Amino acid sequence: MRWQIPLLIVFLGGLFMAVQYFVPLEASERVYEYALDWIIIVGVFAMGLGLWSMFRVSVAKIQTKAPAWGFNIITLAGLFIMILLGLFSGIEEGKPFMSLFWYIYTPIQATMFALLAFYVASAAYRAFRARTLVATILLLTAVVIMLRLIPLGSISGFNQTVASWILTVPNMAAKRAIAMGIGLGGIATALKVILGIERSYMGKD
Amino acid sequence: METGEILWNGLAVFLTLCIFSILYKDNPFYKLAEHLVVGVSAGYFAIILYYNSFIPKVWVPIVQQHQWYYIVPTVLGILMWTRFSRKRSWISRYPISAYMGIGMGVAIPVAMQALILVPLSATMQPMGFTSLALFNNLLVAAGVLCALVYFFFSKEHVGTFGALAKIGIWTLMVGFGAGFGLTVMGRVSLLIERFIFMKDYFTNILGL
Amino acid sequence: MAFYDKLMNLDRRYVYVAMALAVAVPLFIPFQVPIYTTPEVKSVYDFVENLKEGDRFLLAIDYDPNAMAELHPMALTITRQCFAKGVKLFFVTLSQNAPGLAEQLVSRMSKEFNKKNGVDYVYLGYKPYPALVILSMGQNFRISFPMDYYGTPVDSMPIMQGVRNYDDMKGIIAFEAGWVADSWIQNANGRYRAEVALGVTGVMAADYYPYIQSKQIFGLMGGLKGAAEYETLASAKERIASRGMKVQTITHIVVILFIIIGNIGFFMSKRKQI
Amino acid sequence: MKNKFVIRNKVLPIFLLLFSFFLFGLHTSSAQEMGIPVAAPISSAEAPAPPMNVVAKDAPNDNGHAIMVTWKLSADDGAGKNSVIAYEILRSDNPDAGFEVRGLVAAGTKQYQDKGSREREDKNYFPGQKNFYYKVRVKSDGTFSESEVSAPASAYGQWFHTGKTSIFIATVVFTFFVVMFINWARKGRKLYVRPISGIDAVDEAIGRATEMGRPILYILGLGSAGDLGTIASLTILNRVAKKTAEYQTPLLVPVADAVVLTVAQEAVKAGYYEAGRPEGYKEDSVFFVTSMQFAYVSHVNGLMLREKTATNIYMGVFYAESLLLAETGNVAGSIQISGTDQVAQIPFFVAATDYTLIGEELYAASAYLGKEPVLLGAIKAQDWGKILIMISLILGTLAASFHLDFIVNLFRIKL
Repeated sequence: MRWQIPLLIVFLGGLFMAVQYFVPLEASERVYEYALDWIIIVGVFAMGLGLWSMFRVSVAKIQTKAPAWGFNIITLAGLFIMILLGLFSGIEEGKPFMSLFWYIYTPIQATMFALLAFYVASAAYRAFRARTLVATILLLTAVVIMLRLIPLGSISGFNQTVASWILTVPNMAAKRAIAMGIGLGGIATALKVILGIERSYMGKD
Repeated sequence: METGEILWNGLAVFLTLCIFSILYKDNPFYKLAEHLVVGVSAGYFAIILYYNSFIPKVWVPIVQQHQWYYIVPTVLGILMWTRFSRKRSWISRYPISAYMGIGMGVAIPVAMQALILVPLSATMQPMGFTSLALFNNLLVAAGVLCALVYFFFSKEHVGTFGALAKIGIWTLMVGFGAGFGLTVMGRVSLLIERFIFMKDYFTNILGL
Repeated sequence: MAFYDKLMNLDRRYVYVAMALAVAVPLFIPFQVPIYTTPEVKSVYDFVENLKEGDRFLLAIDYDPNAMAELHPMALTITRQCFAKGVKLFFVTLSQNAPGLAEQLVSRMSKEFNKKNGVDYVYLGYKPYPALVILSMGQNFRISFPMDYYGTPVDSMPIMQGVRNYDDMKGIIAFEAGWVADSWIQNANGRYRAEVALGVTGVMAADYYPYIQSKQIFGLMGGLKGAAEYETLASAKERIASRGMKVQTITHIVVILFIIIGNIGFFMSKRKQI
Repeated sequence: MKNKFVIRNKVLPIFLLLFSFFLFGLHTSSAQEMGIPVAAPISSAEAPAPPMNVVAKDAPNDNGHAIMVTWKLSADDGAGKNSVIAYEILRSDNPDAGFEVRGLVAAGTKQYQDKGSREREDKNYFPGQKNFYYKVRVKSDGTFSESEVSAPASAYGQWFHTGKTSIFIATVVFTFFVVMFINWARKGRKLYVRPISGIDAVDEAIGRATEMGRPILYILGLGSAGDLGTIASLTILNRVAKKTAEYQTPLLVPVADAVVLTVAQEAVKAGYYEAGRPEGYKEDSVFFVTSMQFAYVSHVNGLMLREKTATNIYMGVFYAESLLLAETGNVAGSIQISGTDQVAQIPFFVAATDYTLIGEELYAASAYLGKEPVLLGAIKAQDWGKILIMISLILGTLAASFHLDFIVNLFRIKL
């Protein structure tokens, strides 16, 4: 009950979906769409657990007066205001729900993203040291690629050629090899799950 | 801009500055923006999930179209909530195993196609020494081979094998360097966009 | 601590400040940085520069708003260059999100140079099925565009008199953010031997270089850089792309400088240890 | 020049007439959108040669809702008068009753797939013994000519997608390897696994955190529980949890997906059970933050700086946030171990973290740390997979060099 049936479900579900991929019949299409809906629906209900976890953690921080606990009130406020607005005043453009999204979420996410401009620089400064041959290769390629944007008269012409060679030859080779490795590892992992060998996601009891 | 817009955009600018302040060090302004956006985004996501997934996938099919077979996944979904109780939480394995099974099954052939066969067949190009193009094809193929050797786990990297693995890791590093170098431009553009956003706002309200 | 240690362990905030300045200063204080111009952009410029007053030229504004940053500056500069030389311009757009921004471009430029619609230029507007439109224009512009964007029958326009198809154009420059670029090459150039040049986004640029060697396009402008190059060649007065490019150049220099500083420190420290 | 001008003025009225027609939608939809007048030449151009031998067949490898129409290009397409603009595909289930336009394709195109509808009521619902006849109309500047009517065709669904044969064979073979080597490992064969820098680092890092008495931060990334990278990461998390349970080091696992939340809780709980310290497991050590990328990152970054986490482990599916996390971790002075299956993000982890599991190493690590010898069998299988890939790569490249394309085509996928 606690183990066999879930493992059976994983096995059958996995086998079925893997085979379905090779069957173009309409029936198989429809089943595929239906199965994806299962994923979506389980996800929807799981979100309840997510919000609950979030709520509990914040409340706990507030009750225990953990450092900076006051900010958790803001989190909860934001959460509930969005949910209430969303449920009762609609989510069309121009509604407060969307205004909060556009003027609170969007600028913050854009700025977080923009922070990367600084972090790329600091990471390059700290990490790109010619300690070993491998590190030197990493450093030099990065520099060559970055030089594309710096006018150096005739050198630029040459640099362009080198840069585009790097991108189309070694870079291409690296990307493909990594992809293949990931493919093998991923498929092996998926098989382990389907065969019930890999079950840490199911916990213990 | 009319007042409403000024206030809203003012908020946006303020939050932008709050986030940038983390570059100096952690501070109340960053904490404020952070905790605010966590709540708002979670609420936003939940509501979007409700309207774009719950309504069309659960409510409409069952309550309106009476497609009863949608009760199965819905019951599974509800079973997720057995996790609220310590004793019954094992029941949530049923929906989770269904989720996993489907997910893994879908993933296998897709990975085999997109991650292995597509790059593999793309690398099968005519090679040779007569022209640069042919020679580059040769180099790409060789690079892929060596990089794959690097990924060998069950064989010690010594001798010729080790040498190939070394060339492999060099190839990988060239790839990483290139990836890093290419990204700087895009990230800087995002920063430019933020700066212009703030500049425009201040020029606007100061009527410059 | 020793000087080389300082070089190796600068507080990251110095890096941040340097980056912030590298973006802010060039953005708000006007000054030029030299821009290395590539032959493929130069050849576009030369082609346009050699057009004479009264020559007819076709501009395809086929990008949608999210490619504007890269392609709009090119379109602006080239339109200005042509209008200044009294070249007769034919505008067309093959992306359903483009007509609006193309209209802005056309009306703004025509006001700036007070050119007359239907006499000095015509904006033919948008039709779906890009490949088909490009092919049909090879036969006769009127097949896809019996009327212009504003609904005026094209045959009532002086500029259209004696204009049938690509043969009556000196050349075409297509600004592309997607596959339509290929259709211009294969159909306009491949079938009807029209002179075609492309302005494409940065990511696309690499894929289209081969067409220059094979002479299927007479020039290529790639992304912000290509736009900036063109602005420099045309010594344009409004240099949107160059501004962005300027920031990019300087920030990249800053990043590389920090890498160098770090390594100088590193090597000095190694020398000490020996 | 002047001569042309005269023609224009004759043409103008006809033209407006036609245009108003197409405005009022008296013409077939595709022709309307194109603005190609369907009837009456607008210039004295003569009609292009018709397309030859039009063939209609059931479209292969499909769900039985499409028919494939092929034809030989008109003699004036790209050659002859070079006057062809487009081909219009017409269909009828009864040729005498006339045809309806189904599609329009550019000159130079030799085929068209007539896609039907999946709705039974729809007149374009193909299944059943319905016979369909096709003809192709070639269009030029205002003139057109039509092909012969094709032989009847009807649509069927297929049981196997022949274009995916290579995928099928590869999957079966690799599955066989995995099963075989796992049994092989079950038999208790010793198996060498080369040192992977990231793996040993995990144990050290946990020890370090314990000495410093500071928490360990484990990030599963933004992937869903259905992503392979996330699954691999769960196994590693399970092992890390076991260790932290033994050392009684606090563990923080903020997650970005609700389903991942539940499986991560299970994996951590399992770790504490295996360490014999079930009481040490706190459900809230695995907690949900938000599902939206940068909001999630902003919180995790704050967490690192405040909790001064001794060790940050990033394993799983990461996007642009990879560098945001890794750099902030540096500021917080944490030891950082990373691994992702997102090729584009590996460079940033390599640059900004202390140890990085590159691509497949992530999966190897999960098998290795999983410690059950059976899991190691998979590593052996992966290596054999690589050997196969290498052999086929060499074969294929040689074949391509000697223009034996049929060999290369064995690996190609035709969707």
